[in-house]
Amino acid sequence: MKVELKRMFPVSAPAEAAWAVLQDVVAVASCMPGAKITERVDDTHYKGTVGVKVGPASLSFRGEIEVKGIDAAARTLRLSARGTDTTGGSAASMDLTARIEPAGAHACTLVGESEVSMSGKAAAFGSRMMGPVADQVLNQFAANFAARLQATPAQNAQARAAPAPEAKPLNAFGLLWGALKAWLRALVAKA
Amino acid sequence: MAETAELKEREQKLQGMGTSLLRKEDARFIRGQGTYIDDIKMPGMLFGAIVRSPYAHARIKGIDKAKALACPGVVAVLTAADLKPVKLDWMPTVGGDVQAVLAGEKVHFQYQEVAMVLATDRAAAYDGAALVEVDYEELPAIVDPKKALLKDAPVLREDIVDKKDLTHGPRTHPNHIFTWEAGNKAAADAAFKGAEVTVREEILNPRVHPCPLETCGCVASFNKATGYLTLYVTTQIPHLFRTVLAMLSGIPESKIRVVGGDIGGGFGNKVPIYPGYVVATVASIVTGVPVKWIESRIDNISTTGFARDYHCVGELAADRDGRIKGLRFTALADHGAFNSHVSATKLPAGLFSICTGSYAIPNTYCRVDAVFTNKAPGGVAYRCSLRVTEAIYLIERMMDVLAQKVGVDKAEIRRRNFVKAEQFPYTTGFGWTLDSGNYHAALDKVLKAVDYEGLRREQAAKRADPKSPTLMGIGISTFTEIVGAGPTKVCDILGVGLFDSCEIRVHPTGGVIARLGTMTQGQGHSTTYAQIIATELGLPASDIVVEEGDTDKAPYGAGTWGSRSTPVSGAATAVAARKIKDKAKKIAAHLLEVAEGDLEWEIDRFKVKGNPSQFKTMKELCLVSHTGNLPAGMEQGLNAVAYYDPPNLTFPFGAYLCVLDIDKFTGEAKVRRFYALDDCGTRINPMIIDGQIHGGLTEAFAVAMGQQIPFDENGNHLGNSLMDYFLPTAVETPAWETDHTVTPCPHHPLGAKGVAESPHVGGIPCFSNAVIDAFSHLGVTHMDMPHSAYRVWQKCNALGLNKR
Amino acid sequence: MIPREFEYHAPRSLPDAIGLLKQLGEDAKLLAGGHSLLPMMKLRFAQPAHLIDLGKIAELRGISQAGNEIRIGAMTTEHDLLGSRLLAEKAPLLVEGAGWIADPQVRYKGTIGGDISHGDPGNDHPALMIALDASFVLTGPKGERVVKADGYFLGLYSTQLAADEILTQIRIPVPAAGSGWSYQKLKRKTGDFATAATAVLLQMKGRSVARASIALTNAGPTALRAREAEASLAGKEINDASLNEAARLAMKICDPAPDQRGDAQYKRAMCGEMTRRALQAAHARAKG
Amino acid sequence: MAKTHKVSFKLNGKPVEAAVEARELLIYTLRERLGHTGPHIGCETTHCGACTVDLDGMSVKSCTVLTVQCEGADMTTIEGMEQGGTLHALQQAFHEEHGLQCGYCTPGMITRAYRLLKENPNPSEQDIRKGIAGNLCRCTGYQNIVKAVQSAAKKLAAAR
Repeated sequence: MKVELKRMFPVSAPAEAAWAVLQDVVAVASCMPGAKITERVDDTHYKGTVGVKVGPASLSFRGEIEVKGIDAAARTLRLSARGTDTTGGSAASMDLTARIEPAGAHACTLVGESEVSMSGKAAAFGSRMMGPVADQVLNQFAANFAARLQATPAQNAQARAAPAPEAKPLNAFGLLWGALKAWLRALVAKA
Repeated sequence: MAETAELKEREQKLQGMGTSLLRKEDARFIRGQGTYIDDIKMPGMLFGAIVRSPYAHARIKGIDKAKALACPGVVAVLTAADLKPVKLDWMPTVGGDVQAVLAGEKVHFQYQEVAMVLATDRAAAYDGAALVEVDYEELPAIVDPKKALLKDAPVLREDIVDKKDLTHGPRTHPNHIFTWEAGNKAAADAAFKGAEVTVREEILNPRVHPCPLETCGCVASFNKATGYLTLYVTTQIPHLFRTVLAMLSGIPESKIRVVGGDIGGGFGNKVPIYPGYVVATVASIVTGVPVKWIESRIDNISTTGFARDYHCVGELAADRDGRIKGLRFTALADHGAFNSHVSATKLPAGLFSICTGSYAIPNTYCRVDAVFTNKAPGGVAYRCSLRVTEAIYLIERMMDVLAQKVGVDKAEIRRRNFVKAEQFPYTTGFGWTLDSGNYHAALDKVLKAVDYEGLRREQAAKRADPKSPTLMGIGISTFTEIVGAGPTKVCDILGVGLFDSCEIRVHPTGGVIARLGTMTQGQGHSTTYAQIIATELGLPASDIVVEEGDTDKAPYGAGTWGSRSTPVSGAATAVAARKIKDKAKKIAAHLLEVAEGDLEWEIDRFKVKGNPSQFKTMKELCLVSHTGNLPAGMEQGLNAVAYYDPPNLTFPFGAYLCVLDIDKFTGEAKVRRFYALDDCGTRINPMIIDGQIHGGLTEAFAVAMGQQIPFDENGNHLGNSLMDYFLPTAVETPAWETDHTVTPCPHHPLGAKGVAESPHVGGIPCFSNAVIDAFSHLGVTHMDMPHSAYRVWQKCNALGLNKR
Repeated sequence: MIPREFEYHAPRSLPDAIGLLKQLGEDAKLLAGGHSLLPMMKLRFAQPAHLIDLGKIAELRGISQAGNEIRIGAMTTEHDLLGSRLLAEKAPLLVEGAGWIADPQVRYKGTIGGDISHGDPGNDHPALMIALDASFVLTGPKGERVVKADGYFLGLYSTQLAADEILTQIRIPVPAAGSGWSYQKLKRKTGDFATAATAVLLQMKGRSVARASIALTNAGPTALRAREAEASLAGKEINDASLNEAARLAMKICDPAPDQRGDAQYKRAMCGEMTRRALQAAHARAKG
Repeated sequence: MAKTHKVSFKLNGKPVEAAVEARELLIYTLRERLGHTGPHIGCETTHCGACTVDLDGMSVKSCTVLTVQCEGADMTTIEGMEQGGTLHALQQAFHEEHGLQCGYCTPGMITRAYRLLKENPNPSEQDIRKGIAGNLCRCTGYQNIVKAVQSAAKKLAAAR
């Protein structure tokens, strides 16, 4: 059960600035939809959680986030996350490639490519959701990234936690942050 | 006249063989008073929920029970590590392999059992199961059996990588299980070399599931004080189950009681011994309290008792008139992750060599190669005998392919190749001796009943009309089944022969209790067996009680599968009854003071030849047998037990015809008419036989038109709930027309053969042949099942039939 | 399979329900008929912390006519729709559509509001609502707002309904007298979602089409309105040529997700076929 | 232990009460708390209909109803079909027409047919097939079930 997607997002900042942020792995990892880094294993390996939510359906995955590579020349970052969901019935992996392409002096384009694949119950029942999920993953990543880029260091934390700006096409974002918050609360409840 | 009327009345009172006696078992079911496994509730009972793998192939790096154990209500979490000390993390299979009870190092198929969470109630067990954290490292999966034997294919079974032989001959590849052959290859090859006509077709029998409405489950109850284990379980084979459990656990077989209770349908799904049963049993032994495990529907379709997955190649050699000169059938069998395929020890590919069907075919050869893949194990016979559906589907499809090639009508090609009535008993090229049959008569009766010529004329007219929105297909299937396993010389499981048994006790007032080694799952055994005894002993069926399924009560038997109940246990019942009758006759002779030879049997009594006023009714003899007034030296009582080892299997047959109309624009196929003529020899209860045929045809319809367990390239199940898996409702199910001929079985004491599986085995090719026949004028020779609207539309689209 | 634990709330009035929804926020899910939500909860795909059962709010149930508008309470069941004389007379398309939903047991519990709010493109009401030019009354803390069905559905499980709102009523303008109607649904078996389905409402003027409404089920992330197909029929007679063109234009907007029902090509083709058949059936019923 | 709700309703004419978690499905309350094991469980996706009961005049799948939703309800299960020692016409007809084999779907099937005949006392074969389409049977192929419902309908009509 695989879905591949490619999307471009205009970013109102110079390519260099964007690339600078893109190399801040922890920050970028936290731009992964509903992702949260819970433990740093080494420079390129992190343990964390990823929440995906589509309408009434929500899955929270527990697993590893790996930085597959940083290519300064091509201003490209490759991340992957994989794990099993917190009810054990499903598993998912998500590969995400983010590239910065200059678009004039003060703007650039964030090119995102994602491949989401599901195993287990989610594959049997969630096939219809795969497209939308991959779609949301990218939109969410872009929105978080933009928010992260605009935010001053002081605002970072807040920027990361706050829902992305209201606008129709961004409708799905709220759901994703909802999922992450719900999941964190669930985590607390379990402990 | 008055006399014959009196005889009739006496006979009717018995409600014996040949009457449509209403079922004795209905009384509890229509009141909701059946006792199925999940209805059982015992004090202190724990509920077990199984943790399953989301991956089809992965290494288990670790299992963390902590969160689960902290969950309210959770009592324990069992993993392979817990079963290892008692050597129960693996169990032997009937196929000569071993199967993981709980996965230890690796999972080999999606939804494989990894752990069982035991809790005080169902909800808590599921909560706990969700909290068991398993750390997996995903591995590449093999889904396509054709790729299993490639040089660079990943090795699935590291645990047996050094095993050169899994009891069925040498293995040629780590993913290879066995290669089995039958017939004469040289002769077959020669026949093909010299043949005027040859045909070849690749034909798939896709992976399906019997999917009885009740899923599998058990309640295991181990009494620590007495060391006595009672297992209430959804099984079609209680006695064999007990034997296997004794072998596995080391508990003396005398201290194990297996109880089948009421079974909500089996269709083969409830023959194997599944990990869930074993873990629940271990759990009860460990905890000392009863443990219940009930499978969900998704688990059922995903992990227990799949069927088929035979990737076949059929080849026929014939002369230009379509008379077959040679047959070569091969199959690549996808056995999944472990070889726990249900089969008799000497028959690794079951009865696949029945694949000559109803035809007199010289120079025959068949071969089956079995391989491992990352799919669920436990291949069962889905409403058929071992691999018979696969075999008959292949020959019945190939007959149509041949007919098209030589340009002979599809009914005619069968007539030309049938074994003729006068040839019986007929021994096939593979060595099976077909007991009796009259294939020509059966087919001709069907063709006449449906006006076959008229149907072909209508079809021709439709084909000539380009504006016709539908395609008309006519399917024929003239199958021969092989049921009633089986003669112990051919058939055993784990060394136990497949005989069966019946014990009859007659009470002083004429009441009878009969106990058998079979296990009804809806076939109406309590009624059918009672009718046999009623006719044999002249005592009313209403006073005859039948018991099965409790190993402490019933004599040993191999259970109910492969339509073996009537052929084997029905025979045992007749033999046991006749022992009693012989003794009764001696008593009657003694009372009437005549020689046994002077007595003749009449419905319910022995009477003195030529002196009808002199007689003793069976009812009278029942009482006398419990007195002292008996022939010198005779013991009291009228009891007998019989163990019946059939001299041969039985070979029911039939002729089916299906007419359907295909919507060119949606691909939907609507069955217009289905006419099923069955010959199962002597008919014991016509009402029950018809019911079995309705059900079998409906399951055949489901398999042919919609059932399949689909996977993606990673071994993910894509259709394992009742949303996707096709169980037809009353709306989709066609109306069935049934008919019969009677050709008694010469070697069965009652002349009966067994019937429940014929409609499934014979029905599937009939639907397929009808669908493909609809396209045959366009050069189409084969389309694989299931013939869903989607797949049929793809054919219409490829042929440009749906252009507007 | 058993849902994860949750808190159950059964408000007796709409204001109470809205208050609860506001108070509990994203952790709460509304329970209508429950035949989409509860199965998801049993499989633990959905794990809400709170369920707000709308079943005890009488005012949300019922079918009535107000002026030239039919008003249906959101908690009205499919079974109620099937038994409604008013609908049979004024909006038979809705009755025909409801008859295609799931199976008898599900229709006793399943509600029109739940079916719409779920935002599942496989559900049948969204397309029926678009074809009937329906509007939805969404009630929240700030009061009511009325939105058109056409445009209400944003994506898979995503609609204009805000987190603190409840769909309370469906309003359907009474179709012009003599309108023809049809809902054609192709499915694998009873109880299945549509492989493809088309809802059509058709007004004829003499032999030519005065107005055609065409909406598609399960043909994309949401129910789709086949605008170009509708336009192509305006003023035309219903014949092979116009049907072919309408079907072609309907197929053009399809973006179906492949699944066990078929690949995108098949589903698209079936959308065309269902559109053609719905138009033919509606035409046969239309008077004008 | 999670919060439990006290729920009371009428079951086959008798008042009953059960203390259940909010998440408890009606089928489990009936089977495991109230000893009514007639309704069965055949799936978890609301397809098979084996769990069908009659709830306030509706045929419902009790695996998809929360017990807490049933406060004050009036419920009939297969166990309530027999009246004063006399089988319901449907029970009798299922027996006489051989409308059952393994018996697992039978309670749900009869309970569903009960409501069907109340709403449509004189159904055609198609009415019956559509009317029981929410109940799966793996044994009978439905043919004798349809016959049974037809014959019960006749008997009930004659009795009116």
